[in-house]
Amino acid sequence: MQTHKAKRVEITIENVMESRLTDALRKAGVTGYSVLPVLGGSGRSGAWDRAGQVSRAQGMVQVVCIIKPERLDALLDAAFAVVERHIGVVSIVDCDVLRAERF
Amino acid sequence: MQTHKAKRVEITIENVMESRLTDALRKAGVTGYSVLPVLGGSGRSGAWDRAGQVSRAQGMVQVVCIIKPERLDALLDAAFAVVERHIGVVSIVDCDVLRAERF
Amino acid sequence: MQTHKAKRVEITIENVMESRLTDALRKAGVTGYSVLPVLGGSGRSGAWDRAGQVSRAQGMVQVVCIIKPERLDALLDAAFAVVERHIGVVSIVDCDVLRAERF
Amino acid sequence: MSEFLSLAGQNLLSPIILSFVLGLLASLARSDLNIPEAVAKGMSIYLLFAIGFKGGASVASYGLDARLGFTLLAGVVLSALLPVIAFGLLQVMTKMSRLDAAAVAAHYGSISIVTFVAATSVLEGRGIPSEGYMVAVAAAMEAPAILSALWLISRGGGADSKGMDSTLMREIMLNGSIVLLVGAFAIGWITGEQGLKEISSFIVNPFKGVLCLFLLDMGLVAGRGLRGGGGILTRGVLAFGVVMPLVGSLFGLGAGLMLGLSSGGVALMMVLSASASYIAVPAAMRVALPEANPSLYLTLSLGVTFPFNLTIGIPLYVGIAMALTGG
Amino acid sequence: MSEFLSLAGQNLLSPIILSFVLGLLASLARSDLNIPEAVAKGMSIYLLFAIGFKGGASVASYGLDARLGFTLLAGVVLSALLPVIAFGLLQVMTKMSRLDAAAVAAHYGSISIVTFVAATSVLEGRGIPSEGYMVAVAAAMEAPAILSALWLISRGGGADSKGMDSTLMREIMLNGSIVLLVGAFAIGWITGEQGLKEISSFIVNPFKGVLCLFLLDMGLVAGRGLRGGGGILTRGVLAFGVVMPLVGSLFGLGAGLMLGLSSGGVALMMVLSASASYIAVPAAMRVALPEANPSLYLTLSLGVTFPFNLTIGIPLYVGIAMALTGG
Amino acid sequence: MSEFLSLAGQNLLSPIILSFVLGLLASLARSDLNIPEAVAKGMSIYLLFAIGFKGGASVASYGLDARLGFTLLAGVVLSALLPVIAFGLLQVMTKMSRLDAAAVAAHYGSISIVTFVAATSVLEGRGIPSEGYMVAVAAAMEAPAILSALWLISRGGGADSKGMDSTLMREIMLNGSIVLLVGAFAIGWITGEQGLKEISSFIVNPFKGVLCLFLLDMGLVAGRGLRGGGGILTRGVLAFGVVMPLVGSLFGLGAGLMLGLSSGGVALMMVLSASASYIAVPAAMRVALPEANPSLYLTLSLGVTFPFNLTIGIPLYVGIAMALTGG
Ligand SMILES: Nc1ncnc2c1ncn2[C@@H]1O[C@H](COP(=O)(O)O)[C@@H](O)[C@H]1O
Ligand SMILES: Nc1ncnc2c1ncn2[C@@H]1O[C@H](COP(=O)(O)O)[C@@H](O)[C@H]1O
Ligand SMILES: Nc1ncnc2c1ncn2[C@@H]1O[C@H](COP(=O)(O)O)[C@@H](O)[C@H]1O
Ligand code: NA
Ligand code: NA
Ligand code: NA
Repeated sequence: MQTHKAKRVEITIENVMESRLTDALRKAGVTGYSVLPVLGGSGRSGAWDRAGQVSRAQGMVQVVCIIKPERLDALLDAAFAVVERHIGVVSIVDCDVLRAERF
Repeated sequence: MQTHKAKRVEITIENVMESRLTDALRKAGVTGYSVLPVLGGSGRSGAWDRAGQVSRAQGMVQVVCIIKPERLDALLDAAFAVVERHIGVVSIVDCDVLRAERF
Repeated sequence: MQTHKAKRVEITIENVMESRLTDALRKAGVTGYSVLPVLGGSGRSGAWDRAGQVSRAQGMVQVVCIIKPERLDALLDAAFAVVERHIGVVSIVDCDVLRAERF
Repeated sequence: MSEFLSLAGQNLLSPIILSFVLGLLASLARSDLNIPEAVAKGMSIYLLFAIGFKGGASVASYGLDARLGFTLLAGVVLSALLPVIAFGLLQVMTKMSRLDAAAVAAHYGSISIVTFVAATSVLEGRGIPSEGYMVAVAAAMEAPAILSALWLISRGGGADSKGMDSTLMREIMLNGSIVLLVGAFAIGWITGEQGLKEISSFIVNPFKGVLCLFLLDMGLVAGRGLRGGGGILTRGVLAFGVVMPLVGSLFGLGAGLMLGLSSGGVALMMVLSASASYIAVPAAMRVALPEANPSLYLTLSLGVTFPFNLTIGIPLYVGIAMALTGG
Repeated sequence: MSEFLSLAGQNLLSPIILSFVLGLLASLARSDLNIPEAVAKGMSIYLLFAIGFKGGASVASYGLDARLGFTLLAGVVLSALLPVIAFGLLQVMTKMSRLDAAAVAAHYGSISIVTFVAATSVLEGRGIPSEGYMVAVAAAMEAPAILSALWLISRGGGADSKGMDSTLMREIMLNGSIVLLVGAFAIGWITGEQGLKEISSFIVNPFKGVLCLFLLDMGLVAGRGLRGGGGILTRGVLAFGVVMPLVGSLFGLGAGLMLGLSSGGVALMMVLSASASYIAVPAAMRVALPEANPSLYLTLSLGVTFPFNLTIGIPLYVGIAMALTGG
Repeated sequence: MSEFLSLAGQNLLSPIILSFVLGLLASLARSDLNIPEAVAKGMSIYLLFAIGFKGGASVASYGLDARLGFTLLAGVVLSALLPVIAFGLLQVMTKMSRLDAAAVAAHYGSISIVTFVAATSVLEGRGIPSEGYMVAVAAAMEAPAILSALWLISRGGGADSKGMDSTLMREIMLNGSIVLLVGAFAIGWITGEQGLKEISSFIVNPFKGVLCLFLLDMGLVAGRGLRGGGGILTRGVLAFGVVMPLVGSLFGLGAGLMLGLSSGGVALMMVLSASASYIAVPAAMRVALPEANPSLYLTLSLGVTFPFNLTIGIPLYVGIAMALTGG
């Protein structure tokens, strides 16, 4: 089956920043993304888990974007501007996709 | 630690198609997969989020299959037949796995 | 944008083993991880889904760790010791990360 | 007329409608107020169980009307017929593609159980009795519309439709809300007054309050739909969303009168015919007609017809039914 | 006998049992009806809190029986003893491996709190009083069976078992349902009649209705288990799932009579001994005996013994307890 | 004094407080007891809806006090003023950075609606009436404190703060709990006594029971916070968490007396001023002051001040209000 090279970017970020991130992505020309829930985790700012939340102040989500390789830099610039001062993680993986016209 | 080459295929697809996809995968000889929830996203057919659902008509899930490289084509054919006319995204990543006998 | 090589390890494991795994990871010097929910799946031990759970005995989660390549072996040893006798899947992907000082 | 106006006014200022309006305004103003999916689903399970059970218990108390069979049949026929009429109207009133028109039409043949529940609650508030088996009629009306719409498409050259397969058929006939409604109806029927007494402080007393919170959520969802899909509503499409329930209600009225139902029963038959599905049918359409535009049918059904029925439709249908049956 | 039959019939046609049957049928027919995990968990928290609180409040009202200590002790002994008997029966009646047999045995020493709750509700419906502290006995019987089963395995060469470590021990002793049950019992005891009055329209009135919806979910889950794991049920295994609760109930009967409990208390002691865990024990088994087959013990406990106790067991145990205590 | 002690004792032994204590103990003992996020959110929606509705209905019954406007204004002023005082106290009592101090200060100007709800329930239990519009005052006090804290930071050189943008402003003013509280208040006001009657078996009767389960969850969360963030609590920080609510309550007392509120109204004004936010403000702080340490303000607000107010604060404030108003 015909596949095409692409990049898969996964950004783990606080709930409260989600809409700010996706707005920035959209402005940077990202045409698609999915948001996955995160139940808990641990990092430099300590451990947390969703069961411990009364407020939505602490939860995180994972935003996944699959994009054409040539758009990676624009995306990373946009993402970095949002996550810069916040906790969170950005990782990039090489992938192949079906139906490249969608990206 | 001994690792083995494999492929990690992630298929983001509508809720209503989940069982059709996993049935097709099983028929294509895929021995294992996991299903992850998706909270929301955006694509050519617009933006959506789970909080906006009264019906299960719009939600999506992500089906993840780790398989031996030689089985990739059979899997993609099966997956493509299901997603073809539907919204959704298929991506493939090279990975290494422990315990190769499981795949 | 400046990126750095890293490894992304995803461990799908039973709920009941989650804290045992993350304890082991922390002892192995892993400084960060995220936990994602899994809704269902299928493998050698049959199919399951979250809707079918009265008890938490069967559910699974996916623990994701992004680490420096040189720490991979320590992580895999630790993870393997926990998952060894349990059902579950471990996969490793090469990735690039922003803000390498965090890993 | 003045009676209708007073009923309409009273209806508009009930906690139920105001909760819906609150949700609508909150989401139009882009507040982050939202009800977790699991809680909304839990409330809908509660409402289906309660309304089904009460219907069954009422049949157990008042005995089975010989009309039940005919009423069920009338429901099935209406559900199959109304999509054809909706399809015709859509082709006249809008520029929708045949595919989109068929998908929308399916929704209007089927029913919205929350609209039905809200109508029951209005009837109860006014002390108007109705046939307990109307909930069974509601269940019977969920599915036929889907088959009817798929037939409309296949008639015009099946290339568009993935058609109906046995898996989809089972999914439609055994979808959760049908099974729960019919099952609870059966339980209510079997256990009767005694059963109702045992659990009435769960399914009767707090019912209206739960309905308020559920409608708050419906308002939130409808508002989000309008915000996202509002652009899709051309004047013709919008007009359809208001005209079709009125047309449907007339068919319901005709059926109800011919069957000789009580005033309440006629009103409910009108409500069922006037209401549009937003659960079972959208899901079926995603499988069977994946190329049809979901924001079209969801926005119409949830964002236009549902609020119309809730605010203006229900008091209107009840008023007409009362007037024509002398109830 | 005829009294038992009437009681059994009445029980079978109660909303509670019928809700369970509805869930069972829906999932056997592969309907997509399902109750969100969070809602099911919410209902189980409600039930545990309510039953614990009411037990405590009743102890506050009627005073503490000198028998409490002995009854708790009897519960612990039964919980530790029954796995040994179950293990023996399994080796005679089935071809299970020692490992699987031990894992299954652990479930039958421990208890199912929903079975207990359903029994309480039957007793209440018939106006039969019981000792309020029986909920504390239920809590005490959750854990010992696990230790007993692990001992059975380690005796036969510990290679199979990961054994018990302190983390697992804490997880078992402080598992959520034990803590909530005992905690609510304590709150009910401390706040007594006054506390109960304050919150009775939450924990007393709607109780039975919530139980219906919860059992609907149990039916759905049991049905899914049978669909997936039904193949595992050989004739011997199936027979064990019915015989073991009867055997257990006899031990409970003996203990209850020796302790001189009330008729209701004896019946509950029988129910506790007859019921099999499906929450605490499966989780512990996944950690301690990961190689044991979970679909074996879950299918048996949830798909066979639970429905058996719910439908036939409870009226039988109540009938016997009444007959033998002259209650 | 002895009256206060008896009130305090009575309060400490109520099901509400004991449920909180149960949650706290369970999580300190690392039990896995937990209430699903969706269920907790559902309960908080229920509580906000109910308390808002009842407040509005009470305004509809007893008429609008001319004082409403002034009381709202006083609430806004207190919310803006208290962070400045808290900031000063923090700089004297602790070694916190200016950034952390401002973030903490914002929490203490804003309010905790659960503390308010618990206080209402104590007042009701003792038959002390209060102004229905106090829930509107609660809503008005949520946001100003945030602006005040951001001003404190920007004054000291804005580099630390991302400041306030229009998105954040909208998020704060239209956050779900404000919208729901105010909306339900409006619905209660519009539908009045009749509306309340229709849904009182949902929002009045089970209210206290739901509050128990909600506080159980708050106890679990507070306990987890203390386990994780307890190390952060130096003696000075801990002292602030107890002193600040007392200071706040005095300002509330002054305002309440000046406004001439009823005894119950004065007590609620004290409670609002004494309580610290744990929902709206933490979320705003994560956006506006991302470098401030969240475990500091969450641990203080939820782990120290909330339990303090719940157990000691509320009876104290009620006692003082009663004494000084001769209520
Ligand atoms: N190395 C990592 N791998 C995966 N997730 C991480 C990693 N580091 C941090 N995270 C996630 O990001 C959150 C915040 O991390 P931090 O900014 O380091 O406190 C953590 O709670 C995790 O959920
Ligand atoms: N480039 C992408 N990266 C990640 N997820 C995507 C992407 N494009 C689409 N999706 C997901 O697939 C759904 C449907 O996409 P579409 O078919 O483009 O409307 C979206 O709502 C997203 O959840
Ligand atoms: N090849 C695979 N790809 C993705 N997930 C898998 C795979 N195999 C197993 N899993 C997940 O791991 C669980 C247990 O697998 P198993 O140990 O094979 O029964 C399954 O239910 C899936 O959720
Ligand atoms: Na209709
Ligand atoms: Na037992
Ligand atoms: Na305050």
